[in-house]
Amino acid sequence: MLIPLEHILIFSTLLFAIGVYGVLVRRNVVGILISIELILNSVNVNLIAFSRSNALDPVMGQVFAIFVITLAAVGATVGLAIVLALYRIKRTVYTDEINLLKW
Amino acid sequence: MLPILAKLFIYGVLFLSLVAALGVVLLPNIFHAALCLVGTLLGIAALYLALQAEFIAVVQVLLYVGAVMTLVIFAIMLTHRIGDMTIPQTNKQSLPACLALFAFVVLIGGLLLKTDWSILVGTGGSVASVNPPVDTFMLGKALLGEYVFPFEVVSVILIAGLIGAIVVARKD
Amino acid sequence: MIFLDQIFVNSKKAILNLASAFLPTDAILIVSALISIGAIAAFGPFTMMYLTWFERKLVGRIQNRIGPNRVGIFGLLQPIADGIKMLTKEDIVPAGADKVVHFLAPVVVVIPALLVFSVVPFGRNMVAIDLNIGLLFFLAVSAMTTIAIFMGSWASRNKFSLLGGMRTVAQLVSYEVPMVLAAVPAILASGSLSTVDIVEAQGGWNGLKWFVFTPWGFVGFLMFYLCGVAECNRTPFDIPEAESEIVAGFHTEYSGMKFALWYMAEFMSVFTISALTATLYLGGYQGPWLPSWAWFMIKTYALVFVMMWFRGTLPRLRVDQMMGLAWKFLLPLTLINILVTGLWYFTSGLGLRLGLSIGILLVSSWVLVLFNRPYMPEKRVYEFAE
Amino acid sequence: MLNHLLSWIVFVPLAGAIVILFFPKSMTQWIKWKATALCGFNLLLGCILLAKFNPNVTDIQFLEKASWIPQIGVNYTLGVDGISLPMVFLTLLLSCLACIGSFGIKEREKEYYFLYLLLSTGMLGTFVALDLFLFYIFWEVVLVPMYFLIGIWGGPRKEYAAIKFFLYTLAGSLFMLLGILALYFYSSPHTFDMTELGKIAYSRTFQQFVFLAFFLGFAIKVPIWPFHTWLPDAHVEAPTPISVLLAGVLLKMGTYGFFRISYPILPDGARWFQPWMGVLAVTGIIYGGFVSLAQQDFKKMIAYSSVSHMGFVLLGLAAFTQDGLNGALLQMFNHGTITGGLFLLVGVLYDRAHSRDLNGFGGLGVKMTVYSGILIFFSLASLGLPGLSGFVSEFLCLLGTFQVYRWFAVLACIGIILAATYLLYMIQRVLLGPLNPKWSSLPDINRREIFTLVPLMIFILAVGVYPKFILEYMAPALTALLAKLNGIPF
Amino acid sequence: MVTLAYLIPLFPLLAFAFLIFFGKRFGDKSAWVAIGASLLSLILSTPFVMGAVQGQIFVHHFEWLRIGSALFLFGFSIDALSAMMLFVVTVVGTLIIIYSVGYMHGDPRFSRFFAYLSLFMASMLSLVLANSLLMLYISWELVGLCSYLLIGFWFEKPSAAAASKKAFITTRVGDIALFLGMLLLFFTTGTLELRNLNHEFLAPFASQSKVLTLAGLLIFGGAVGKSAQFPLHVWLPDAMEGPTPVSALIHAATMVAAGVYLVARSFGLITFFPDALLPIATIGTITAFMAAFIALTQTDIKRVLAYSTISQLGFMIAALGLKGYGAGTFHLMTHAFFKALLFLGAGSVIHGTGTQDIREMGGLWKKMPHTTFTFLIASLAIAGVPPLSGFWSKDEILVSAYESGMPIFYYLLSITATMTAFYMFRLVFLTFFGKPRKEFHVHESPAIMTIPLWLLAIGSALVGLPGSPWMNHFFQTFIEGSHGAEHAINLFVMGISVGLGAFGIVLAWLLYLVFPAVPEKLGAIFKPLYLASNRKLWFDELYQATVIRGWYALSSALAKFDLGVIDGLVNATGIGNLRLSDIQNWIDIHIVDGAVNGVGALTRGFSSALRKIQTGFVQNYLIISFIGALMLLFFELRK
Repeated sequence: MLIPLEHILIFSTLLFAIGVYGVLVRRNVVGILISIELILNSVNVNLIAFSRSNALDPVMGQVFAIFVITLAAVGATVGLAIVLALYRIKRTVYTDEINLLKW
Repeated sequence: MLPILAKLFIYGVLFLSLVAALGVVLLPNIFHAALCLVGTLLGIAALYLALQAEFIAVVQVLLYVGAVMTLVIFAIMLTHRIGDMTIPQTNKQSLPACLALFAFVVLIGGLLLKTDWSILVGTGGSVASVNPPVDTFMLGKALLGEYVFPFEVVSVILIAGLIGAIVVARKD
Repeated sequence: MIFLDQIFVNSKKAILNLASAFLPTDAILIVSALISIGAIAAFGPFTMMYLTWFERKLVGRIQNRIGPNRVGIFGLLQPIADGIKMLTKEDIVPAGADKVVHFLAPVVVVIPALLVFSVVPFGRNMVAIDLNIGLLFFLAVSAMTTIAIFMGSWASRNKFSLLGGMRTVAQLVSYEVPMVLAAVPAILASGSLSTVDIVEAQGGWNGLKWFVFTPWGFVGFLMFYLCGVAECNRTPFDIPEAESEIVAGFHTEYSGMKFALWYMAEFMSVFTISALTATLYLGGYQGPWLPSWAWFMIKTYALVFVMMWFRGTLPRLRVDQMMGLAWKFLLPLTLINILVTGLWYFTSGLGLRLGLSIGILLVSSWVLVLFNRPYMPEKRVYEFAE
Repeated sequence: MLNHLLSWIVFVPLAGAIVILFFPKSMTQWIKWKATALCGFNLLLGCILLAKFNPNVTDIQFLEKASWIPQIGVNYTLGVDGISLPMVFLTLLLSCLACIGSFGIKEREKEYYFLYLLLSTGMLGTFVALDLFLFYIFWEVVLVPMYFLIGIWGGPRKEYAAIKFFLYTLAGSLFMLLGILALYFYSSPHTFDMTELGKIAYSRTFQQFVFLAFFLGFAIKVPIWPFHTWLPDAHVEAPTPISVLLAGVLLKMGTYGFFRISYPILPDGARWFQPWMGVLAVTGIIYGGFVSLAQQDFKKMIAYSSVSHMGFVLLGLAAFTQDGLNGALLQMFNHGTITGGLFLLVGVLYDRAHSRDLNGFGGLGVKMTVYSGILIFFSLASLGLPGLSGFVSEFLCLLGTFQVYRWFAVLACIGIILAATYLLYMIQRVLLGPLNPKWSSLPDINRREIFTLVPLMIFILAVGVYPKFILEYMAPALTALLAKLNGIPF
Repeated sequence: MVTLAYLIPLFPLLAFAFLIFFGKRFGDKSAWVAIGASLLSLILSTPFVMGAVQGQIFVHHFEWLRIGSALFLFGFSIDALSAMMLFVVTVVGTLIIIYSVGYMHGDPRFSRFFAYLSLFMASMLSLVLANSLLMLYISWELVGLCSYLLIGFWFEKPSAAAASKKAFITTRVGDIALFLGMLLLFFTTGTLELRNLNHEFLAPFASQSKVLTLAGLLIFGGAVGKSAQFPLHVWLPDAMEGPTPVSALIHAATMVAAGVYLVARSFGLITFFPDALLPIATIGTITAFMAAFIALTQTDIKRVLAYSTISQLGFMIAALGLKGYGAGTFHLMTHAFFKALLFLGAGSVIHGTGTQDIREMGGLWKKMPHTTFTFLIASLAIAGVPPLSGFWSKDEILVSAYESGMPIFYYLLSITATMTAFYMFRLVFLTFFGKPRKEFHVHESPAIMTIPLWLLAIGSALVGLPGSPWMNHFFQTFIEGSHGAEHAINLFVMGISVGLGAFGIVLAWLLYLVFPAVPEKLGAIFKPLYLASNRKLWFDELYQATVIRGWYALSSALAKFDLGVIDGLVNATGIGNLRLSDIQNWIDIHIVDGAVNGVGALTRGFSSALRKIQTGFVQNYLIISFIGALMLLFFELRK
C-alpha cells in the first residue's frame, strides 16, 4: 500500500459527499443516476482498501466489490430504462417536472 | 525515487478523479458530466491497480467504462434536447446540500483522522500491506466456492434486471 | 536459432546493460519501460500506415486494378505521402460542435488502441507487460473505444454522426458479449488469463498444438474472429460508417490529422484483433523452424489479409441481421462451445472426444440455423430484372 | 441424486407444478400427460427408495440435514424409517393412480394439475419431514390446494364442504402449533428437531397438556369421533381423485402424527391418554359402522366407513403392543389402498350414471360384470375377508388390543360385523337384484380405470396372502418405538 | 414329497384363477377345467388318506407372520380326522361338480359358476388341511365368501340377493365368536396350532379353566354360525335360493359340516374343560329336534332337505357334546354322502319339473326311475334303515346319548329320529309316488347327472360299513386313535332305533299314500302346532322384529344424531362465530370506528397545516433524510 489507508478513506469520503451532492442537487434524472454511481464507487474504494488491511478478508473485499459493481450495472440498466420510458411519456427528464404520482 | 514518483502519480490521479467527480455534479452539460464520470472511474481503476487489485481494476474498466457508461451516454443521447443547455441544471437546494455535506465531510474526516489505523494496516503505517495481493485464481475460487450462492443470486438479479429493463423500455 | 528468436529481446537487454553503467537502478526501470513504450509507439502507427497501403493494394488486386503505384516502388511511399497530406490539411470544426469533446475524441480513441499492444506477445519473451489478467485487460481497454466514438459522434452535432455513433454502440456492445465468451474456451484450456500463458499452453507437438486444431478451438476461433471483425467495424459489419447510408458515420465531421487518428485507431485495432485471435487460437508465436516473432507476424498478417479479403468481397449486412447474428446465433453457440470444451476435458479417448464434441457442435449449429431461418435474409426475386 | 433421494421425491412434483404454470392453458393434453409422467417418475423414485431401504435398521435412513433458519434453530431435516416408508410409498402410488384417474376432469386442467402436484409435494413432505417446523409447513401446504381442489372442482355443495374442511383442519393444526411451540420452548437449546426433542425428559403434566394439544390436531385430521363430520362432506363434494387422496393419504397424516410425534416425544402423555384413546377408537368403529349403514349416498357411506376403519388404527395405537402398533400401521396402508380403490370405483360409477344414490341403482352386476367383480373384491377387502389385506391389519389390531383391553376388542368386533353389513347391503343395492332399466345402457369399466385399480388390487391381495413382506419394513422401527413408549431406554 | 399336500388346494385355486379371467371364452368347456382340478386334488389326496388310515400323520409348516414374540405358522397337518374330511370333500365335491355340468347347462354365467365352485373347493380343502386355527379361520371365511357368492349366484332374484347377504352376515356373527375364542386361546396358551389342542399340551393351563372353557364355547360359537345351530340357523333354509348343486355341496355335505369338524378338532380342548360339553350337547339336541319339527310341514322340497340338514347337524353336534367323538364324525361322513345325494336328487327333480313345491309333484317314479331309486336309497339311509350308512352312524349317536347318563337327550334324539324318518318319507311319497297332482312335461335327467347320483347312492349305502360291527368298528378306532374306547353294540338302542325308524316310515305311508286327506285334518286339529312348524317357529319374524329392526333403527338414529348433533355442533360453532363477528362488527362501526373517526377529524386539522411540508420533490425529502441521518451520526459520535 503506497499511500496511507486514511488518505484513501478520505478520498472515498469526498467522493461520497460529491456523489450525494449530485443526487441532492441535480435536476436531471440521468445526472442523479451517475451521481449514484459515484457513491457506489466510493463504497467500492473502501472495500478494496480494507481488503488490503486486517479489517477484511482480502478475498471477501474483492468479491463484494465485484458484487457491488454488478449490482450497480443492474441499477443503471433498470434506472435508465425507466428514464427512457419516462421520457417517452412525459418528454422530460427533470425530477421536479415529473409528478405522475402527485395529486 | 521511484516510490516517490509513483506516490506523486497516485496522488495526482486521486486529485484528478476528485476534480472529475466535481465535474460530474457541477457541469451543466450532462454529456460532459458523463465524460467526467468516465474520468473518475478510470482514476479509481488506477487506484485499484495501485492497491494491487488488478482484477477489480480491469472489471471496473470493462463494466463501468465499457458497459455502464455506454448505457448512460446512450440514455443521454436519447433524452437530450437542445433547449437543455439554457435551463438551470440544479434545483434550489444546493446551499443546504452544501452545508450538510460540509458537515458530513468534517464529521467523517475528523473521525478518520482521529482513528488509529495501525491496528488494521500494521505498525509500518503507510507502506506495510498486511495481506498478500489477491490473484484472479483465488478470486475465482472464492466466487465459485464460498460465495457461490450470492454469486448465483447476483446472476439472477442481473437476468431480472435485464428482462425488466427490456420490458420497461419497450416501445408499446 | 535462439539468437534469431531472441534478437529483439537481447538488443533491449543490451541497451539496458549499457544504461545501467551510468544510471541509478530506479531509472533503469523507467528506461526499460520507455524502450517498450517507444517500440510500441513506433510500431503501431507504422503498422497502420502500411496496412492502409496493403489494403489499397489488395482491394485493387481483387477489383482487377493495380492499386497505388505512383509514389515509390510499388507505391510503397504512398502512406508517407498521405500522412504529409493529412498533417497539412485544414482542420475543420463545425460551428455547433462541442469543441473540447470534438478535439478529445480522436485522441481518446487512439489511447486504448495503443494500450492493448502492451499485452500482445509478439514473440517469445516479447511482451511489454505480462499481466496475469492480460486477456481481460485487452477486452476491457478495447471496450473504451466505444466511449471515444460516442464522444466524437456527439460532439460533431451532426445527425449522421450521431446515428453512426448509436449504431456503433449497439454493435460494439452486442458483439462484445459473444467475443468474450468465444475467448473463454482458450482460457479454460490454458487455465490462465495471461496471454503469454495461453500461448505457452499451445506449445506442444513441436509448437503446433494450437487450439484451432480441436473442434471447440476451431469453432471458438471462427467466432472470436468474426466478433473481432465486428468490433473493428470492418466489412461486412461496417454499418456505423456505411457511406451509402450515413455519409461516414461518426467521423463525418472530422478532417485532417483528427481523421487520421480515427483511421489509425481503426487499423491498429484490425492488427491487434488479428494478433489476439492468433494468440488465443492459432498458437501465437508458437511454431517450428522459424523464429517466434516471425510466426506471430505470419499468422497475424494472414488474419489481417482475410479481413481485407472480406472487405473486397462481402456486401454489408442489414442492422437487424447483424444484431440477430450476434444474439441469436453467436451467443448460444459460444455458450455451447464452452460446454463442449468442458466435455473435451472431462472425457477420455480421442474417438469419444472428437465424436462427442463435433457431434454436439454440428447439431447445435444446425439447430440454431434452423431457429434463425425465419430471420435470415430472404432471397430476393427481381421480377422485372430479366 | 441418490444422496438426496428424499428431497427429489418431495420436490419433483413441486418443480413439475411450477413448470406447468409456464404452459398455456390450451395444452391440456400435454399438461395432463406431463403430470402423470411426473407422478410415475416419482413412483419410480419411490421404488428406488424402497429398494435402497435397509429394513433391518431401526434408525432414520436417507437422512438429509441442512441448516435452514439457524436463528431459531430450524433445520431442513428429511428422513424415512420403517414407519414413514410405507406411507411415502402409499402416497406415491395413490398420487400416480389418482393422477390417471384425473383424466376425467375436463375444466381448468392447468390449475387442477398445478394444485394436484402441489398437494402431492405437501403430502410427501409431511411424511418425510423430521423437523417439527418443516412438518408443520408441509402439513399446512396440504391444506391450501385441497381447499381449492374441493372448492373448484367439487360437487354441488363444494363451497360449504371446502370451507368446513379448511376451517376445521386449520383449527386442529392450530392446536398442533401450540404443541409444537410448547415443545420448542421447553427444549434447551431451543430446537424443532424431532429426534432431539425425543431425547428430552419432560415433566408428566407438561406431557399431558402437550399430548392433548397434538391429539386435537391429529384427531381432527384422522378423523377421530367426534371430530369427523368434515369428512363426509369433504368426501362427497370432492372430485373422485381428490377423494382418493383425501381418504388414502390425508387421513393417514393424522395417525402418522401419533406415530411420529405424540408417541416418541411424549410417551408419558400417551400412556396417560391410552384408555381414552381406546374408548374413542371403539366408539368410532361402532358409530362409524352404524352411521355408514344408514347412508343413501355411495360416497358418504364409504366416508363413514373410513371413520370406522380409522378407528381400528387408533385402537391398535391405543394398545401399546407390538401387534397393535404393527396392525395400526398396516391398517393405515391397507385403508389407503382399499378405500382409495373404493372411491375410484364410486368415481367410475358416478362418471357414467351421474348419481350416487344407492337406492337408485340395482342389478348392475348383469351389465357391468368386470366392474362388479372389482367392486366386490374391494368391498370384501374392506370388510376384512381373510386372504385380503384388511383382515391382516384388523386382526393384528385386535390381537394387540386383546392383550390390554379385552372388552374393547370384543366391542370392536361388532365393527367387523357392521362392516360386513353395510358393505353387503351396498352390494345388494347396487349390483344385485333386478336391473334398473334406467341404467341398462351403462358401459362397463374401461381400460384406463382398470389400470388405476389393478395395482391396488395386487397390493391388497399380496398383503393379505403374505403380510410378512411389508411388515418386515415396519417391524424394527415399531419395536424401537414400543421400547420408548414402555420407558425402556433404547 | 410331503409338501405335495400343498398342491391339493392349489389346483382348484388355479382353476378358479383361470376360469375367472378366461372362463367366458371357453363357454361350456370351462367346466372341465374345474372337474380336472378337483379330480387332480382327489388323486393327490389319496396317498395322504391312505397314509392316515395306516396311522401316519403328515405335518409341514412355514412361518407366515412373526410379530415380536407372536409367531404364526401356516401349513398343513393331516391326521385321521383331516383325512376323513379330505376324502369326503374331494369325492363328494368331484361328483357334485360333474353333476353341475348337467344342472347348470345353458346358464349365462356358466363358467363363473365353476370358478366359484373351484374357489370353494380350494378354500374347503385348505380348511380341512389347515394346521392352525388362524389358517382354518381364514379358510373358514373364504368358504363363507364362496357360500355368499353361490347363494347369490342368481342375484337378479331379490330373494337370492337378500339370502346371500343374510347367510354371510349371520355366519359372520358366529365367526366373530370364533375369532374371539381364537384370541382368547392364543393369549392363554400362546398357540393356535390345532395339533396342540390335546390333553397333554393343555395340562399346564388347567388353572385357567374358566377362560379356556369360555374359549372353547366361543370356538363352538363359530360352529353354531357355520353349521346353522339353534339361534343362528335361520340362514340355511334361505340359502336354498342358490343353485341346487351348491346346496348339495356347500349347504349339506361340506361347508356346514365344517362347524362340526371344528368342534371335533377342538375336541381335546372341550373335553379337557368339560364344562362346555353340556351347552354344546344342549344346543345340538335343541337344534336337531326343532329343525325336524319344522321339517314336518314344509312344502318346498329343498327346504325340507335344508331343515333336515340342520337337524342332522344338530345330531352331530349333540354327539360331540355327549363325548361321542367317533359317532359325531362318523355321522358327518355318512351324512355328507346321503344328504348330497338327496339334494342332487331334489335337483334332478327340480331340473325335470321346474318347480320346488312338493304339493305340485307326485308319481314321478315312472318318469324318473334313476332319480327315484337313488333318492329312495338316500331316504332309507337317513331314516336309519339297516344296513345303510345312516343306520350305523345314527345308532352310534343314540348310543352315546343313551350312555351319557342324561336320558333327556336320548329321548329327544330318538323322537327326532322318528320325525326324520317321517318327514323324509313324507317327502318321498309326496314327490315320487301317488298320483301326479299337476301335469308336467317331466323327463329324466341326462347321464351326466344320473351317474353321479348312482355313485353317491352306492356310497350312501356302503360308507356306513366301516363303522359297523361287521368291520369291527374299524372307523371308530381309526378316527379316535389311541384315546378311543371299547365299542360294544347296544342291542337295545339298536332295536329301539330301528323300530322308531320303521314307525316313522309306516306313519308317512299311512298318512300320505293310504289316507291322503288325513294330514290336512290333523293340521286343522293341531293348528297351533302346525302353524309353529310351518312358520318355522317364527324365528325370522322374531329376528326381523328385534335384532334387524333394532340394528337399522340404531343405525338411522345414529346417522340422525351425527347429522343433527355432532355436525350441528360444528355448524353451530361456525354460525356462532359469524354472529359474534356481527356483534363485533357493530361495535367496530359504532364505537371503535367512532373513536377512530374522532381522532381522524382531529388529525385532519393538524395535517392540513402540516401538509405544506409535503413538496412532492424526491430530492427535497432526500436532503431532509440525509440531514436527519447526519444528525443521528453526530449524536452517536458525541457519545
